[in-house]
Amino acid sequence: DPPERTKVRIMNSPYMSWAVIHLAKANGCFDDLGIDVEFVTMRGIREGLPALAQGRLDVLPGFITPGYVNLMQRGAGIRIVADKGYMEAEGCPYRAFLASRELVASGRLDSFEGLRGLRIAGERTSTSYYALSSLLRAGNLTEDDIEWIDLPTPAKQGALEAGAVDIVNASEPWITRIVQSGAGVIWLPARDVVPGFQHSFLMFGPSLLEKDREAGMKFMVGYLRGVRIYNEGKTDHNVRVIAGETGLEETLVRDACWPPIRSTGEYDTESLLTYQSWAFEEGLIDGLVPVEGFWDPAFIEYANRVLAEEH
Amino acid sequence: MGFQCKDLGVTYKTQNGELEALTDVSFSVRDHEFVCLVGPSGCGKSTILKLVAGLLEPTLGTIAFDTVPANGRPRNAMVFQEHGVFPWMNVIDNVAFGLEIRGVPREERRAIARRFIARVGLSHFEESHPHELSVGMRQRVSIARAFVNDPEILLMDEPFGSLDAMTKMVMTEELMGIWSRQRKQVLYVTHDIEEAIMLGDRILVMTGRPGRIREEIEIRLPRPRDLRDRDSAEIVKIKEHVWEILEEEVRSGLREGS
Amino acid sequence: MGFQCKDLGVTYKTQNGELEALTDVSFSVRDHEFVCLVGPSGCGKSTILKLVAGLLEPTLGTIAFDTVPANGRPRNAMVFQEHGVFPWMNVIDNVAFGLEIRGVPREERRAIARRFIARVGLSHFEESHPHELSVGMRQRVSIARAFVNDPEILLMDEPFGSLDAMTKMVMTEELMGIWSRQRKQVLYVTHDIEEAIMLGDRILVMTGRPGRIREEIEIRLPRPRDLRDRDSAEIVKIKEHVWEILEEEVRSGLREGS
Amino acid sequence: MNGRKLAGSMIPVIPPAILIVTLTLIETVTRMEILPSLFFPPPSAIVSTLYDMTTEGELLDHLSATVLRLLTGFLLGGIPGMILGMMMGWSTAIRRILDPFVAALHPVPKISSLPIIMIIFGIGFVSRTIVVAVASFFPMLINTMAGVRQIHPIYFDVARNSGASRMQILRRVVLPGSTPFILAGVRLGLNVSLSISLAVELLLADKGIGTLIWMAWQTMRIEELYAAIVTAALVGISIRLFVQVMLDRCVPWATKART
Amino acid sequence: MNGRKLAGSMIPVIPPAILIVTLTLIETVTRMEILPSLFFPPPSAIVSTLYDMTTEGELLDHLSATVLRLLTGFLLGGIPGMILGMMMGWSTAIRRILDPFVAALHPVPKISSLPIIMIIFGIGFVSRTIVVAVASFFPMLINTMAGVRQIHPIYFDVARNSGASRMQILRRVVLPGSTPFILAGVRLGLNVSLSISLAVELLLADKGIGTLIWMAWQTMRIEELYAAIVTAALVGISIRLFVQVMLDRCVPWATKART
Ligand SMILES: Nc1ncnc2c1ncn2[C@@H]1O[C@H](COP(=O)(O)OP(=O)(O)OP(=O)(O)O)[C@@H](O)[C@H]1O
Ligand SMILES: Nc1ncnc2c1ncn2[C@@H]1O[C@H](COP(=O)(O)OP(=O)(O)OP(=O)(O)O)[C@@H](O)[C@H]1O
Ligand SMILES: [Mg+2]
Ligand SMILES: [Mg+2]
Repeated sequence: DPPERTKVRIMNSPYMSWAVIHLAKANGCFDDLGIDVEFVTMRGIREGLPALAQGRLDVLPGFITPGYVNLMQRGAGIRIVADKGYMEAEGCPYRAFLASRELVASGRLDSFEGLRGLRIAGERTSTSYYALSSLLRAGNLTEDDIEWIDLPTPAKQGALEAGAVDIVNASEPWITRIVQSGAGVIWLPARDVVPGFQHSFLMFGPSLLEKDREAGMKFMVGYLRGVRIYNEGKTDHNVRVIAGETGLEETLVRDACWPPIRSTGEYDTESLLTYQSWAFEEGLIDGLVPVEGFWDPAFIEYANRVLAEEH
Repeated sequence: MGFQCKDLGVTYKTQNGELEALTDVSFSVRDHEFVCLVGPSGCGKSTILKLVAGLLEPTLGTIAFDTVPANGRPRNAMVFQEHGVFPWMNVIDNVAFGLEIRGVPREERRAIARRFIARVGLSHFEESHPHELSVGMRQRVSIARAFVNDPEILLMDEPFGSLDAMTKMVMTEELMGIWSRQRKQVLYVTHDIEEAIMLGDRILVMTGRPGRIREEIEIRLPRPRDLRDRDSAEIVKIKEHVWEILEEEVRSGLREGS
Repeated sequence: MGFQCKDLGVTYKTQNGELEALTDVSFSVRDHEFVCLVGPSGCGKSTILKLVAGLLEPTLGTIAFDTVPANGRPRNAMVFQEHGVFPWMNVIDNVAFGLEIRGVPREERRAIARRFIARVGLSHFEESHPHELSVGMRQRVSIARAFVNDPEILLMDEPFGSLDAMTKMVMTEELMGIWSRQRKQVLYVTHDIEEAIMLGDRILVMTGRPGRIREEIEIRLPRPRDLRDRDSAEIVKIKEHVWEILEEEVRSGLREGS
Repeated sequence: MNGRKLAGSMIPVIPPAILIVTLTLIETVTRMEILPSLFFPPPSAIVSTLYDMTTEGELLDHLSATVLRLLTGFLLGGIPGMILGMMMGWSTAIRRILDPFVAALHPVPKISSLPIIMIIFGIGFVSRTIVVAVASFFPMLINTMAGVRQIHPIYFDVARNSGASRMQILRRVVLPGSTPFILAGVRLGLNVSLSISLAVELLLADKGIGTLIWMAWQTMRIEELYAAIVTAALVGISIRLFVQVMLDRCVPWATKART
Repeated sequence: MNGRKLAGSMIPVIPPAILIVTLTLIETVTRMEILPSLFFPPPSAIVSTLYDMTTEGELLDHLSATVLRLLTGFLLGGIPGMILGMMMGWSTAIRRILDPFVAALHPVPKISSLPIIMIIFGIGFVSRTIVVAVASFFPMLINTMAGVRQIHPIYFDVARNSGASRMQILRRVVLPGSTPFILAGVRLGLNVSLSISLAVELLLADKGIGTLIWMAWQTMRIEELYAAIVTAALVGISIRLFVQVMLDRCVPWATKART
């Protein structure tokens, strides 16, 4: 008798940072656990957060935004349950500041003073903005000293090429694309500004946190299996799956930086506390959420036990 | 079976203030009576017809009808001075409109409409739309539509004004036939004094604006009347009388600029 | 200074195929001549006027004018059967429209318009919009507009059809005054045979559809003419003749359904 | 045939001629790489991409998803809009009561209120359709209302004089009398519905021309991007042809002359 | 005063009454937490947020940025749309030539072509304004065109008979004759411009109601989100009042009766 199957609705986006989920699903990591993953395609977590809080989505792979903090601050039943990407001190940069080769070569960017008056493009989404803000703080500058330009990602490359902006903040695969097109070079990886930053994670909503924790546990087992496959690196198989799910060329996927994910799913809570104090000073959040208010380790603990037994 | 208008007054609100169109209008139309309404241009004839038709609320006064119309049959049908032929319907649908409203089945109402269309001489144009007709042809559509409705009261606002003399005569004969066969009241606006005398049991002559009934003239000529009698002393007398009233009203209107 | 129409033919394209409205229409209007056009409803009178006005291209035939209009002055002005008073302009702007087009300064054109508005008895309504006027009042606006334009050729399509007998007489006097003072050609559509005889130098009597000129009748009565003369043998003869033609045309039209 | 008629008979060939000239011009300019070829592929490349996408069947899938969304949304929004527009155009009382609400709701940004709609109606088909429906509701309502208000009052008088009920007046006077403006509303509404369908697909669908556009952006396949946009344009041309046919069939009287 | 007139005089108070009743209802429901208060704040909380935002001056800043963008875009798009619409409504030849292009361009999704527009026109004011202008161009064009086509041909005849030049016909017949539909287009166009302004601000502005909405989403400050949307609704009501005043002033003849 096959076990009763549980449906888990998970927000899907064809971004590189969804790679783990795509790999896990493609490799059937959930199948023998009785979990059926249903993808709900959306563009960003802005749309997904309320759905998660209302129990219309069960799992939201996401990145940190002030809205997430504010929602938990107000008692929404959502928690971070696993790592999905952080900024490693060494290795390739998943997010970076890029500038034209000439600007970097000129040496102007070697001192913070050189930033004054430059046009810097990014999105006021937290990570991009957090990196910039941290950069400026490190140099005792404020946002008034530069010109911040909000740009949709696809326009960044053209803007840099046309000289409409001086510096852009981008993530993969845009970094590789910009570099390969010759429009710009990496000037400063974001990890140098916000080292170790936990930019990406997996969230559960009330349906898995409260109603059906067991399903959450099982899902996590599948997820961590996916992480292990991901950590095998740029194997042909992995490249093909990710390229297939995101629609990117395989060469681009292969050339791009894959951010590291801890195979235990362990999450650096310290990083989020630092982020919160920054966001609070910026007036983006209404209060600080303590660790137990945003992080629920029970799921990875269970999954790690199961996976340890398997081996 | 007639109706009585009592102390009717109408004041239009316009951009340049109020305009008193009618004042103290009282008259009645008796059962099976043919009443003509003549008066200077702009004196309120069309306004009176709209009041009787219930399309306009009088500012003052009341209208009382002797009977409630039998089921289905409309109390009145109006031939509008501006024809009001629906541009989005072809001729036959325009003429059959009243029957459609009363729920007469399609084939039946088209058959009836066809009969009346033939009588106004438009059989070739049953399927035409109004913009393909001449002005007089549109007026005939509007006449046929009113006849088809077969009301108790026929309200006709210069119904034959856009027709040539001969077609007008044919239509007049048609009207007199319908009126004498079926008991109807007719309130008939015309600019043609001779026509009023030939058709009416009574003529109401109006003053200039604000319109009042200045005089009621009973026409006691035997029917059927003949246009060629028009030089009889009686007719000439009435004609000259109406003419004098009109002249006085129009001249004084023109003097004061309306 | 007149104009000649030669072998004019008009065929309208309609939803139900082609409709021949005019065929073989030839006539000319001489300098300072007053020509009346009578014919059964729907025979193509308005169509002829539109051809002369250049608002419609004939399917066949040509129209030749003897002169080119002097600068500014329009060749023709038309009183449309449907009035065509602009709903978005008040009375004075409607009447002054032709002058505005010719670039006459505002105050000057308003002064001229005001004079003509007074003559058609609408001084109280200078600032009113057309929807606040009765049908006859709108027709007078349209008449004043044409008079103001002071053209070489006046084209009038039943210009006084919506006016009471007395107002009509006043307007007719006005027209005759203008026509006799200023050398103009007038082409005048009317349904009233007596009116045609009283006004015209010539009457063109048309057949039913497709319209042709069936007969041209010269009226050799001295001017000014008097309506009260209408029982003179000459007039009666013409009247009866026209009447007979019309009767024949209309009866045959009615028989075959228009 | 005189010169004017000859010129008139040339009209149908002018738009294609303009199109061909423009495309040739762009082709030349892009081939000469005057514009950055990364963002400005030559039209021939776009056409061939379009051809490939069609033969692979993918395009038709996306197209039919979008058209379905568009039509469902339009019917759900446009028809209520038309009915309400007729009521509001006809009755001053209804207009005065409802117009403030219409005015307040109309500018509420459709796409940016999608999150709220998702909060209220969930993340499924319903929310997506509601956004598209709302978008076509307003052009239909406002145009129908204006259309009804321009019907000459005499036609209402004639209908009332024939004893027509409110329903009959609606069907036989209000509806046909405002058809030209309803059709202008249909054209606007369908186009807005299309735009919003695309935007919704961009945000959260997994199928449709909008998804195609977004995927093309995301993967920087510029030919596909243009091919998707050309497909949207073709839908727009179909909408216009449809409205044109309706105009010719339903209101020959209005485009020629009116009594 | 009879019953009917009395009822008529009540009309102006009905919309506020409906509003008050609805708000009271929502207030009760949300206070009773029948709906999750996280996403459904009571109206009173929204009003007080609105008040705070206004007194802090922040709201007015954003509002004026949006209104400026909206008006600039509308003028740049709506007026050409109106002029082209007049030409296309008037001349069958021009309509036949241009309409296919209008039909093809209309559905091209405004917002998702923003990146292309930014590539062509840069990232500044111009790109943002073009998107808004294009959005208001089409409703104005299509409504004006429909408006011109419904003008009874006799008025063109009268004008030509008076010797009017094309320019004079345009000014004295085409323009006034289509005003009711131009104004319906203005209403639609202004609202679309507003929606698109907000969407553009959502994407890339640093000021405006759209930015406010976006920031509120980003930070999940739901009261601010609703407050921003209410502000957009108020702009919509102002648009309607403006169009109403224009209607009453410019076309008293059209709303009452026509010759
Ligand atoms: N809707 C309206 N708004 C304002 N005033 C109006 C309106 N309808 C008619 N009037 C005015 O009321 C008066 C009477 O108009 P009505 O149409 O009844 O005259 P009438 O006797 O039928 O004239 P005619 O013989 O010219 O048709 C006129 O002075 C006219 O200006
Ligand atoms: N726009 C049109 N399209 C199609 N047919 C038309 C059009 N205008 C007129 N006709 C037809 O042409 C014929 C002549 O019309 P016209 O208006 O010239 O007649 P008329 O002599 O002025 O009639 P009336 O005395 O009734 O005004 C009619 O049979 C009419 O049906
Ligand atoms: Mg009247
Ligand atoms: Mg005629």
